[in-house]
Amino acid sequence: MSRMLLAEFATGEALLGAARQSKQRDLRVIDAFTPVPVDGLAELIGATPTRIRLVMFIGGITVAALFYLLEWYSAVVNYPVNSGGRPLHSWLPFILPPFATGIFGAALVGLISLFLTAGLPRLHDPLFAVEGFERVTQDRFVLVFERPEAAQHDEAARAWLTAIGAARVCEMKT
Amino acid sequence: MTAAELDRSDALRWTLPSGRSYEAVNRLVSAPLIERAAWSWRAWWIAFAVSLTFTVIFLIAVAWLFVSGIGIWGVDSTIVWGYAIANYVWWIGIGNAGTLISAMLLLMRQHWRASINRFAEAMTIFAASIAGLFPIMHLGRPLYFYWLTPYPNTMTAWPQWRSALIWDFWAILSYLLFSIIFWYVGLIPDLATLRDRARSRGGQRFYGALALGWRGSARDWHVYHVYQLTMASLAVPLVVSLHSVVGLDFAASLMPGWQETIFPPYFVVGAMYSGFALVVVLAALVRGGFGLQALITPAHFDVMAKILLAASIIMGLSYATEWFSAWYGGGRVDRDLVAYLFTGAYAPLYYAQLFCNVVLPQTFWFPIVRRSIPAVFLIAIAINIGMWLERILIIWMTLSHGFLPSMWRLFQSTIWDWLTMFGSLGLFATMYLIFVRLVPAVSMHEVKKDVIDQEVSA
Amino acid sequence: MTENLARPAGLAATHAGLDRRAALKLFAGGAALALASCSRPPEEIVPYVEIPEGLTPGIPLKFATALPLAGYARGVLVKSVEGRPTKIEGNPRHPASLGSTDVFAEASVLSLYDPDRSQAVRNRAQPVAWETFAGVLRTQMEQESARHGSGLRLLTGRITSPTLRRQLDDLLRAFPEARWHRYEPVNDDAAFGGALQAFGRPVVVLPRLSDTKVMLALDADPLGPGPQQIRMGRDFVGARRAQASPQDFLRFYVAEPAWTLTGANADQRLALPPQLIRNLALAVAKELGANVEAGNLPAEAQRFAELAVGDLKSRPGRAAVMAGRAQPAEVHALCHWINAQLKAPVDLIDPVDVAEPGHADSLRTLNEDVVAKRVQTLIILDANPVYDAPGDLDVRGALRSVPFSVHFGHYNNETAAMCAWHLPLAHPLESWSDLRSLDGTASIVQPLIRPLYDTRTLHQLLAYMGGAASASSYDLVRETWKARVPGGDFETWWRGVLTDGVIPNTAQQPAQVPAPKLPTLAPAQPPTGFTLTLAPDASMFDGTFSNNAWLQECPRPVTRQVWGNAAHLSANDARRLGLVDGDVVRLGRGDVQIDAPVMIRPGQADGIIRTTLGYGRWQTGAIGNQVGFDAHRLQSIGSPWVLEGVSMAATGRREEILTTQHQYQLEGEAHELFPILSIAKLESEVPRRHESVGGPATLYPAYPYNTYAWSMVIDTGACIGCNACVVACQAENNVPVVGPQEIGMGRDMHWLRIDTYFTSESSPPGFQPVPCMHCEQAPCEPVCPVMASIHDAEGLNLQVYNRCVGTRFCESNCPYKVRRFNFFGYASGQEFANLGADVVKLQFNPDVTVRARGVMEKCTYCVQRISGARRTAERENRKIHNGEVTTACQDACPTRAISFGDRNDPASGVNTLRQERRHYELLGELGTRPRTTYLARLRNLNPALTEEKA
Amino acid sequence: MPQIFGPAANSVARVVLLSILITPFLAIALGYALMRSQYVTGASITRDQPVPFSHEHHVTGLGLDCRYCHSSVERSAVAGVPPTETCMTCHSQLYTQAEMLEPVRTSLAENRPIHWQRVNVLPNYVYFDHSIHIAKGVGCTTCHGPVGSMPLMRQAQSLTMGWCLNCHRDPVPYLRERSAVFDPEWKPPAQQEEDGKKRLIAYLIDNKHLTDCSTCHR
Repeated sequence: MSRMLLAEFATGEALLGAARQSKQRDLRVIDAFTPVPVDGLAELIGATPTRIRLVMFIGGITVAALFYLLEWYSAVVNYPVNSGGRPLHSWLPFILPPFATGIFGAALVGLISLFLTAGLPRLHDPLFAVEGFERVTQDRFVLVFERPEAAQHDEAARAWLTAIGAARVCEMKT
Repeated sequence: MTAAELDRSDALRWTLPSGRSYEAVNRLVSAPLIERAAWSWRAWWIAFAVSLTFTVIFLIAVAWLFVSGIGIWGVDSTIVWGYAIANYVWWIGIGNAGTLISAMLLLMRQHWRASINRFAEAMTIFAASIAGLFPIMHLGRPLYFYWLTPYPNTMTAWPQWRSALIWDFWAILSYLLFSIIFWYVGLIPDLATLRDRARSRGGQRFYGALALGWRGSARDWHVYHVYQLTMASLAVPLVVSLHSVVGLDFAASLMPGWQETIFPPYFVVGAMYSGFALVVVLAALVRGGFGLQALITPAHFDVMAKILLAASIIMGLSYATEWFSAWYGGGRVDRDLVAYLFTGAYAPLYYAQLFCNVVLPQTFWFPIVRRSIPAVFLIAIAINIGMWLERILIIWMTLSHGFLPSMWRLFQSTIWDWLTMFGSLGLFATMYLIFVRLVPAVSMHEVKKDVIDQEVSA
Repeated sequence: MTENLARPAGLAATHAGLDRRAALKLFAGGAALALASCSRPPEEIVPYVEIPEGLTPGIPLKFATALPLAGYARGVLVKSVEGRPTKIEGNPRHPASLGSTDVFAEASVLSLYDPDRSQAVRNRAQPVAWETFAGVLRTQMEQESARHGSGLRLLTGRITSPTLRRQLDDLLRAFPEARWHRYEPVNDDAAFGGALQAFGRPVVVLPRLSDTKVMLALDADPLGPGPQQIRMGRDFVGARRAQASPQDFLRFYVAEPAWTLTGANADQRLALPPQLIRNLALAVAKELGANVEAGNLPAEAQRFAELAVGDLKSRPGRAAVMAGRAQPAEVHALCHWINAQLKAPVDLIDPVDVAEPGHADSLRTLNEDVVAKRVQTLIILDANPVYDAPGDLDVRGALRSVPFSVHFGHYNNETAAMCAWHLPLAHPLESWSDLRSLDGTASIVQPLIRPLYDTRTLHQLLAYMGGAASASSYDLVRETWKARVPGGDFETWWRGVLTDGVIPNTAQQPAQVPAPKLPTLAPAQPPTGFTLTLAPDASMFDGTFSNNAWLQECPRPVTRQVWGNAAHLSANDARRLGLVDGDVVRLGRGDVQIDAPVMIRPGQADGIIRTTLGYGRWQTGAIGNQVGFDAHRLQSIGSPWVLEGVSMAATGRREEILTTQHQYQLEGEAHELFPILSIAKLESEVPRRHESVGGPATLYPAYPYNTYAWSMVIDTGACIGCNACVVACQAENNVPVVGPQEIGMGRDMHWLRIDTYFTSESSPPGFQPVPCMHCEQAPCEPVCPVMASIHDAEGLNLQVYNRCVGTRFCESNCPYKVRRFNFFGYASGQEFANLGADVVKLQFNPDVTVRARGVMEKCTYCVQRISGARRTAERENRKIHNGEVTTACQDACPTRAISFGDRNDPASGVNTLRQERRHYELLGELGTRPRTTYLARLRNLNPALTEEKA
Repeated sequence: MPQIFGPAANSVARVVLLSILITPFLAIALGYALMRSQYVTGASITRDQPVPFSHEHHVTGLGLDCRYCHSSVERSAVAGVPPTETCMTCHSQLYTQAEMLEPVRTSLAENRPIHWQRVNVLPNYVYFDHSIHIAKGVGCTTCHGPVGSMPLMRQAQSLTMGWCLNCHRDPVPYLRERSAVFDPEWKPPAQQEEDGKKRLIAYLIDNKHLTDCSTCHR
């Protein structure tokens, strides 16, 4: 069973600094929770680069293609009719609906993958039970380390964190 | 100065000192929603009562329409389109601006966007959904609006994909759903904030459920940020295509005054124009109503007024182009129509339109006007009226004065035309009031990120 | 004897009764369409018990009969669907129809189903049984026979029915001192008077227009509404063939105070007050060597006279003049003299109508008798003097003083209200009778449907009055003709005349007349003050048709006014008095005062107020009551058509004048919409056109139309603007009536409209009938989101009602604006006035869907007829023959201005017409490739005059 | 600070989001299923009639030709439901006292028509013509089903527009030689494909026009 150290900072910079320096002292950062996105933090804590753009692109193209296919099938194959002497396969006007729907498709696929990667919905989460965790959505920046096994290392870590300006350091079991 | 420093100095313009801290932003925005004691909703209830009355009027008008038929409106054998289409174009135009603003400005890294994008996007969603109602009400047999969709049926009948109305249908549907997603995703972190600030159990559960358990993990923020940017870059072409399609409703015909290549772009600008005007109005109201002077500053109005000014010039240019191409093209009907614009039965309205849309906004050349919130507020309202006149006149002028003189007729508005139009305004107001009552009208996390961060680090 | 009247109007049990199934289908129509789903409401099949012989369910029958207009017959063929007459068409064999119809004939089928028709005998407005009346009448007649009928008076309209005449003669023989009076509001008194002066005997003038090269009409309206219209129209156009050389092309001179259809179709038209028209006639006569004093004329009129006379003289035997009913007898006599000098191509025949005394005198003497209390029994047969007698005759008061008065008519109308008794009269389509046309040709009138109500015919009443033994109209009519048939087998003859619709050798032979005497006629002084000129209305005629919704909503020729009449003023007078369209003025003559809305008519003579009869009915029905104002009251028994010294004063009130067209004047380049060519320059100046003008080039691959390619060509040169096509279309296609309020909102439903354009202030207008163009590249189709508006394989532009959701995109994108939208359920639950009554629905054409609220509709080229012809042809495994499909408008057109056919068939008429020089496409430059195209209007101006213009 | 939601809430939330995604599609599928159902189309529904007339008995049993009663089927749009007199041609001799024929006798006696329940109902905006189908070699049973084996008449087919179009798009499988049109037992022979194609030509069937709206809607 693993234990975690939560260090709470007042600003993004402070947290960013702590995360950087933690590399030297072999403390492993698990995650960070912030009220606003902090540039560069994700890379620092070793988040894998996201492929959400690619997913959205593929999703969008697929939806658009399917829609165009539907248009073509209905107007050329299933029930061809002469509408004002226009060609059965009037590709130009046929483009517009797939365009709009395609973009929506991309958005929807993106939303789904966002939820999946971010693990939403997550109404219940152990972290919510942590004292003061509610402030990460307001004005506090929390850095989460893996707590060292050895007691003295743990002490050192806590001391160091307080030293570099952590407002609060606490631990938590999972 | 480096780019960062520039950013910083720019950022400072968008808040007053009283709002320059995380907690200040949280408090300013969330207090009305979750701190019962600290906030009185009296004014809100009064406004709500009024808007609700108009909504009821709207519902009555629609009910009567469905009972007795399109004939209760002023439409006739020649001018078969009327208020419904004009209202539709007007509302969808307004519906464009919100997403356009927040998306374009996001891509252009405009810090001031943060203070206005939330309620602008809300405006978009409500306006677009109201716009969506009008084409259906406008149908002779509204019951069968679903025949515009390719649903499986025993008649093996399909929609007719060449019709601009079909393009509309899909453009609006896609755009509406897209905007809802865009808006909601933008809300999630703020909902989490409210969840965590809420004292009442009900508040916690309500916002907790909507926040879907957002924790603000750095990993999530990363994906979230990328997604928002991608959405923004998708939103821009979508918005442009949407109102181009609306423009095509007219441009894809062969009627004089409609069949003009300039229509799509000119409709897009017109949309942004009227939309921005309404954003200004709402900004003033939200600012006053929720005491957000610290976050929505005269600087915001100044910059928005500049955009309105630019748009008004483009509108003027578009009008001029119409007249020129008609004269230059030299077609009988086109020339007759332009003459009719200025001398025909609707000429007074046309002059009013030109004044509101082109002449009046020129006062924005003067900083004094731009920085006076009342002035900007009033001119914005005038612009919205002018834009509505433009919509209705596009329909009336062309249809009243078509190819064959024998069928020239005049539109005769009925009481139901007016009730439906003002009713729709009431419906909008109602939805908007409910929105500001339940969710933060200003995006807290974006203000914190784009504005406060800059200053704190300054 | 009582049984005779007690038995319903005669109908030998043939094709009678109406099929409930068809009716059901129709009633359900609107509703079912409204919920255009697949769900099936339970429906009943109600077959016959015994199937009537000759009838196959689902196959319509056609019967020949005749319909009266002002007493004269127009032969018609009536389409009957399972016992319901649904459509009236012309009878090609009948000289007054020639296979065509007029608005009145077309609309009479609606009158048959008019819910306001009188349905019961009334005594002082109380419904009573026929038997009761029969009893009372019997005692009354016994009293009369005691005094040889000295107290008995009959009042009728114009009677041409041989059977009625026979019955009347018998009656007058039985009651020697009884008198028969006639009053037809639109009568020929002046013409007969003129004939008397000229020849010493009454004759009817029948101009042979087809042989005429130059015609001068003096306030005459041969092309206007009336029993002569179809025949005159056909001959008029026949004499103006584009193929003919300009010399053989009829040139028509018209002098008239206000626009008539004749003036509108003239080559050379002069607006002149009626008094000066007399002087014009004198001037013409003088030029032709008459020893008369020509009164003074305005310079313009003088010039007109010279030109006309020049032309007349130059074509001996081919030139003629004619005078109108508004001109005094002397002018008619003078015209006879002139025609004699010109050896004019006119036939003079003995009148079918009784000539002496004139209708006016006949009514006047009746009035005197009544006032002198010489009348105990007054029987009014199908006449309405209370409404349509001249205002200076107090008929109302007179009627009150008659002890026993009976009104027998179709409606419980103004006269009925003044009589002690009212009897419901059977509609001509319900009864047996016979009629004669203007030229004397007789036809049998046969019933198409068993009487809808408990009505009787005139024959039955007269028979009963004459004390005849029980007889049905059927027997009475056969009696008449049994006596006249020259031996042979009567039954065969009878069946023959029934199927032909005409009785051979009944036309009047030309009368042998002496050389006409030159009448003594003093020139008139130019009138002072306003002169009111009246005319029968193009839709209401003399008021007979005022409860007919189709006619009320049928745009009047030239003015395009509907649902009302107006006081027409010249532009100058209006300017002088500061009046604009819709201002209400008070017209006064003696103690009669009438308020009328003003309508300004450019090209009307100054000092003239023109209005039409037939409006202001106060007791006819839900449709006709209180529409317009009653001009009869201004009439004088002495001079019914021209009234001098009429006062006019603005009231300050306004009243909207309802028209379906607001812009008549074509300005600038708009002239290209309605080209008018000069016959003289046709060959030299107009290049030969080639098939399909086509418009701009297109990128789209052409659709192949290799089976049939239906198309229509409309000759605007032949269109005289009579509206027959408009009403025919309405009858054929179940086109609903919207009513005045809706018209006021700018809504109408006519699938076919006759656009009327003036190209200059005074020169005659032109008529451009506009149905759907059936464009090959139809703008309405790509914009329809649900494929309700699409093309079929034969090039028809279809409107699929049950698919339409009502976006109205099609109409907004239609450059011709020919589509019509059901803003309300005009035919499906929200009908105007009483048009929703079930009995009205019986008229519906079962082959055409009744459109629901909220759907678009438009001209279909009568697709139901095309389909019918196709199915007939394909059952016989053949193609559709050339000319096998005709549209309703085409059938109705008196001048054959509309041609329809298969463009792929080299032999078809449309093909040859599309090669003509005059051929053009309306708005062809838009590239819509219309299937409906036009031939330009032709004008044959006097060369002298054109040179002056140049 | 305590948890707002219990652990179960996560699954609940997921289900909710998922259903928002799929409900629209379910609704459409359901609607389509309903439109095709007998409940809407009325296919194979038997209505009870004033007289329990058995086609099985008259057609298969007695071998009466369709046209004996439906006399106008070759000439008119409507096949024609026989007038009472037609029934009585036989039934004035046969089953003269039969209880079930009482309505027929009264109809004739009182000259009041029999009110049958329509079995094959088409909407009023559909213009179906029997005669032309007969002329083009489309047999009665193709649309009316095995009438010869129906004790009581029922609607054999769905009569939806889609169903009509099946044949109007490709009539070949249904075209019979004209002599077999009224054959209640007709089954498509093995070489129907070739025969049908031949007849398409022979009967001058313009299948380009067959799918035009104007063919059935006017």
